[in-house]
Amino acid sequence: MGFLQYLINGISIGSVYAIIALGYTMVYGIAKMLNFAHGDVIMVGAYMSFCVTNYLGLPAVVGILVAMVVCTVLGIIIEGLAYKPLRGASSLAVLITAIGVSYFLQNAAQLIWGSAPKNFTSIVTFAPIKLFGGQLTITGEVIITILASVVIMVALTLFTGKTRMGKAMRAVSEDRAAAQLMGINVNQTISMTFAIGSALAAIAGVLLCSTVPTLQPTTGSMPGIRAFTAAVFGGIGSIPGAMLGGILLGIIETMTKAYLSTQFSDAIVFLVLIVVLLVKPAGLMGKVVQEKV
Amino acid sequence: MNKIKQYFKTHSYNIATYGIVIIAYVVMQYLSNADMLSRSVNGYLVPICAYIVLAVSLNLVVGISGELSLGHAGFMGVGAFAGIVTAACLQGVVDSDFGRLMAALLVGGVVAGIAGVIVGVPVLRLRGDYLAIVTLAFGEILKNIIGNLYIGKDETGIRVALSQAELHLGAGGKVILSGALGATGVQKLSTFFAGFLLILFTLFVVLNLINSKEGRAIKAVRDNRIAAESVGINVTAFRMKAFVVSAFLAGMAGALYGLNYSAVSASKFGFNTSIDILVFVVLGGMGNILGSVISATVLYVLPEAMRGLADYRMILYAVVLILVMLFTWSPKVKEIMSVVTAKLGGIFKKKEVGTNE
Amino acid sequence: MKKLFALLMAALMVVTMFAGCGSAETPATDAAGGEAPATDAAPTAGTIKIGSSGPLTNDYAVYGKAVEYGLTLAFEEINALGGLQFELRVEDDEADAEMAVNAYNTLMDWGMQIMAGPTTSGSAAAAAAECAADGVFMLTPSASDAAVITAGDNVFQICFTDPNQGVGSADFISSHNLATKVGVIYDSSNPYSVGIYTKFMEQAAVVGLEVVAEEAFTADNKADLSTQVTKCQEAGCDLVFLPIYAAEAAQVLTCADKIDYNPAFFGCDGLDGILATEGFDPALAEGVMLLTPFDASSSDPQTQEFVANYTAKFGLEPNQFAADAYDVAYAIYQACTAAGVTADMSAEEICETMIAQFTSMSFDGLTGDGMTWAADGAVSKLPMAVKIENGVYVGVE
Amino acid sequence: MNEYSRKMLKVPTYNLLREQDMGKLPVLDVRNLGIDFGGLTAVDSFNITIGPTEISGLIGPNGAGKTTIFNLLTGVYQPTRGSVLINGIDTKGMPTHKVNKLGIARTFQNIRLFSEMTALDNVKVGMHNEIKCSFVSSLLHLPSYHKAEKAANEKAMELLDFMGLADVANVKAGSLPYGVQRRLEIVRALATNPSIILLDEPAAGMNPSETMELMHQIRRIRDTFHIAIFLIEHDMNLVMNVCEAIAVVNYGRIIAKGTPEEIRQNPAVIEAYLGKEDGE
Repeated sequence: MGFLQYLINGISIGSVYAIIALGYTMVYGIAKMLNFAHGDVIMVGAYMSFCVTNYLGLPAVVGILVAMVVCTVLGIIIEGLAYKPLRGASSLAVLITAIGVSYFLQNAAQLIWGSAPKNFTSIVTFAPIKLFGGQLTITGEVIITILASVVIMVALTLFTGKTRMGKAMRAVSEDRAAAQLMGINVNQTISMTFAIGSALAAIAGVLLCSTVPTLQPTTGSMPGIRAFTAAVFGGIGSIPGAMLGGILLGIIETMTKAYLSTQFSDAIVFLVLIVVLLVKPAGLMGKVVQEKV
Repeated sequence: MNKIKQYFKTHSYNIATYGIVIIAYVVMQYLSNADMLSRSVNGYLVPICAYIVLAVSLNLVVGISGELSLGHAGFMGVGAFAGIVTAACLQGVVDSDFGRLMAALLVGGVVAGIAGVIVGVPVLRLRGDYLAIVTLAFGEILKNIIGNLYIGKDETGIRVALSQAELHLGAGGKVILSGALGATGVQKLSTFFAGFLLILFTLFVVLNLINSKEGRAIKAVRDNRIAAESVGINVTAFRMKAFVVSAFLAGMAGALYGLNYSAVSASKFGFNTSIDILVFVVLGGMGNILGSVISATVLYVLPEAMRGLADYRMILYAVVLILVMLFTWSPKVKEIMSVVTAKLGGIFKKKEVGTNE
Repeated sequence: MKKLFALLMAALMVVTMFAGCGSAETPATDAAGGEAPATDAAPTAGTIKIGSSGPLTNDYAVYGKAVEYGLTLAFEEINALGGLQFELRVEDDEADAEMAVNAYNTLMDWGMQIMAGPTTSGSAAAAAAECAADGVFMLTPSASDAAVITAGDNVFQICFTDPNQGVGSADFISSHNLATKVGVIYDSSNPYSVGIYTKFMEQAAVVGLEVVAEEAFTADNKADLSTQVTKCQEAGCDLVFLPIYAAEAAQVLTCADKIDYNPAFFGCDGLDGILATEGFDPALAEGVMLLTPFDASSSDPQTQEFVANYTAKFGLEPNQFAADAYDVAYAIYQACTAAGVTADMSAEEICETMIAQFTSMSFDGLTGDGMTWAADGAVSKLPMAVKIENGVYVGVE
Repeated sequence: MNEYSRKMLKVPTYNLLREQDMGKLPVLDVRNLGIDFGGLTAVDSFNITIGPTEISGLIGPNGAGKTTIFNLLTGVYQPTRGSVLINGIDTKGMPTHKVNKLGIARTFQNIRLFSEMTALDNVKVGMHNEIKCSFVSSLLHLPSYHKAEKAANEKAMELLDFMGLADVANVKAGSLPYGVQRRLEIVRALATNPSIILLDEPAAGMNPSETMELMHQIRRIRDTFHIAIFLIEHDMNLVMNVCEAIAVVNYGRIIAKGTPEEIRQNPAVIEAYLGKEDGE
């Protein structure tokens, strides 16, 4: 029974990683930048939802919607002010700017909401499912998070595959210059990507904090890095890869803690990641792009 | 004629780099001796030296070799603790503080260099963002291990364990490194002079490397891997050389850093510090060694100088960072700047862009 | 080249700033980057300068801020009494040794005479060595690691040391027969947590407690603690010892609740503040026991006044860190008054008299009555074990 | 043009003929070479032998697999079948840089210079394995380093001069005109001291007069350095005039081999390839 419970725990945190990784991978795939501020947008989303439900007493759904709207706007503003001027500059320059944005959001959050951790009230209200006479528990958060990440994954896949905007995104992702020649507005497409990525971040924030209730200005940063790791693990740029990478990372982390060592779980998890990348250098579902000679 | 001009040009950059460092040292040392520096400024000197060395060494990997490394602080940490343990062990063996410091720097460098080899063998088979994430992973692994490491010294020698209880120190034994708390009660050996020497050594190694056939090969691999292979360059070997030299220098900087404080903990050497060093490099210009020296100094002092802003300090630092990045990297700003410089160029002598940038 | 030019310009600015610092003969108060003193613009003659540092930004900011607020409140009250006047300045040290030394140096430039910090152990260990070398009296409110006070004779703590708490917890659990099988969940990346855990394990072996699960987490992976909780459940622990901070403890309690695991929980002073966490359901903490020197809901009038003033001023309930800091201020005040310290004394002179005072005096504060200090700087006060019942602390004997 | 060569290098006054290679070990010996990409056969049964001072051409329609063959010869791709012998040594399993050391150098269809480095440095990178100077020596800039660098500089300038590029030695490679970049790639390949160089469409993007000059230069390279040259080119004028032997490939297989005259008259070639470009 222990094993199954650990597996569920792993899937639980893994699906949170997955949902964050989806946002990471999408922005990376299209804008070709590592948006290290993504984790902090998540934090903002969680705070917004917290404020709406705890201070205004509105239902959780409203909280999520407000968080999505605020994060979308925030994403577009960040992209316009901090990333757009660097279009065409070295990707490393954009990376550093993203780190600057991350510092900014964390410190702004501390000024606005204070440094004291808040305890996030889970948006999931239905009772956990008990199996085997209560020996095995599947919480509502796990179910909701998995459902949400699957829905988002499918929606994103359909969006990029079927819609006009989605196709434009893929074109920009493949070859920015060629896309421009085909009459695609590259700037607008990238802004759109950030808008969607940030809206996803809001959902991820709410679900992250429903699973892990501690909410403080640095809440997003470590899960953000974990999720980035997960996205690379699955093959960065690949939408199903992010999903798979997130869940696997969660399971590996939990199993390491359960059966190997809690003290060295960070080291072991990252070691597994390295070994996987050595065997599959482009991640689990990434394609190795052979440079044409 | 052309040859001589070119010769002078490449070397003028190096001369300027050494020159600025030496002048800065002489000025600061003079002010310090004359008691004209505040305590805080005096306190910045050694860490600035360490960060300059870290930035220059990371620039070798990121700027010259063109690989994004997010785990540089890991090597710094390895060097710091190796150096602290060395210095503690030599206490009573080597009398001179300076001698112990130099030994610590050397051991710190060598141990970090070895770590660089261990990390480099698997890491350098990867490219781009995958390499970045694996260096990040190694940095975190090193941090996790050091954070759980206990090292003590008693009359039987050095003891290493994974918990305080397993250390079993004999009578008169002394704990040097104590897990999460790190090393405490470290004898402070680092001096500004030693830091200055380390910078000179680093510049000497890195600038010489860049200008030698090895450096050309490393840059060739960065510019075009396939072409470099086609002219007989062993790509992995040269990425490795750059990586290990960089780790070695980072280890020395770590030892200098570690021996400047009486308490050092493993949590310092994580992702955030790696990112800080990366910021120095990118802001100073990729492959621009002098740029790294200057940006490390400026960016170290900036948040300290902003202490008066109290709660608004870090948020303003973030804003400054973003603005400086936009200003120095934005293609539009570059365009405007090039127009301005072109106009200025009419007034002054026309300048060509240096080859080292 | 352009970039270099821009950087050089910036460097020049910084150098100019330094020159400003350097030329000012007196320790720079307002030269360093246009810095303004923390309190009044024109420091009144005859104030004793108290410095402190703590993490005012990033992960541990909540503790640094609590210390800052506690000190601020206390010194405002003390200054209002009209006797000795104090001036307080708190610097950010990001809970990092390097930054703690920078903060310390900045405070020394400002003219600090007594150090009432730092907040966290790593920072305090670095700053303590500086204090010892310079002969500046240091009294830390909350840096509880045993290594902190070994730096020198002039370094004192007002909080329990971590080993004391570890030993005290094991003794308490054993003497009250609270458990047959004990599990521990601790933060292996945090010196405070590791310090208590290590001593607890030693003492548990001495008093014969059976520890069946020792589960660690780190600051990097604390997002998910469910596995550690499940492991304690699997191991059949009927008591889980939590030498960790409130935020993580809240996570542990939530996880345990979700899987219907109801052991006894026992924590240390880091757990204090859990009830004050915004949005936390106190029902989850029902029955949790902790060793704490401070109880915000206590009926003690002094505590009530402190809580009321603190809440009014800063808009949140004080935790143990704030109370410790508040005590630090009053202990310093008491010692200064008793020894007749004046503002024109040098830090070294003050240090000598303070050492003499602290090793001989007895102090009554929010976090304990009749506190005394040993020559090594450790405080002696009684730990108070409390149990959370209906959202308030209830004393346990 | 000849003054460069007179100053620096001995130019043989006679023209080397293929007959002189008779009885010598071929510099390049390719046997039954083939590669599949995921079930698709890109190259199959490719055989060719090139003597030490031979100039050979490889022609064929677009997509015939010519560049793939070059990639196989230089070790960029590992062949699925067959073997490549350079100066008698089998390259099986060798990485590109080791294959290069056996004596084969190349240029690229889409120019691959080290664009951030000067022309001179590009050539010096090419000379990398020729510069004898230890790692420690170059780190510490010992006297042996200075000596080796000086020698390398002189040799590199000679090579640049040979192709008429001495004037642009200190210009960043990326900012050179297209035709110059092509020639610089040839110089860089020559700098590795090869016994055969592979030129992938050396005349692409050149105007007729530049092409004319290139033809002279190709012959001069062979005559000066006594090396074999194997080139891919679409410009039939160049191929027919410069090459002593030509192989024609289509769909990854050789469809004809012979002297320019034989190729010109081969009906299979005319049908597959030359038919369209009869006007040449």
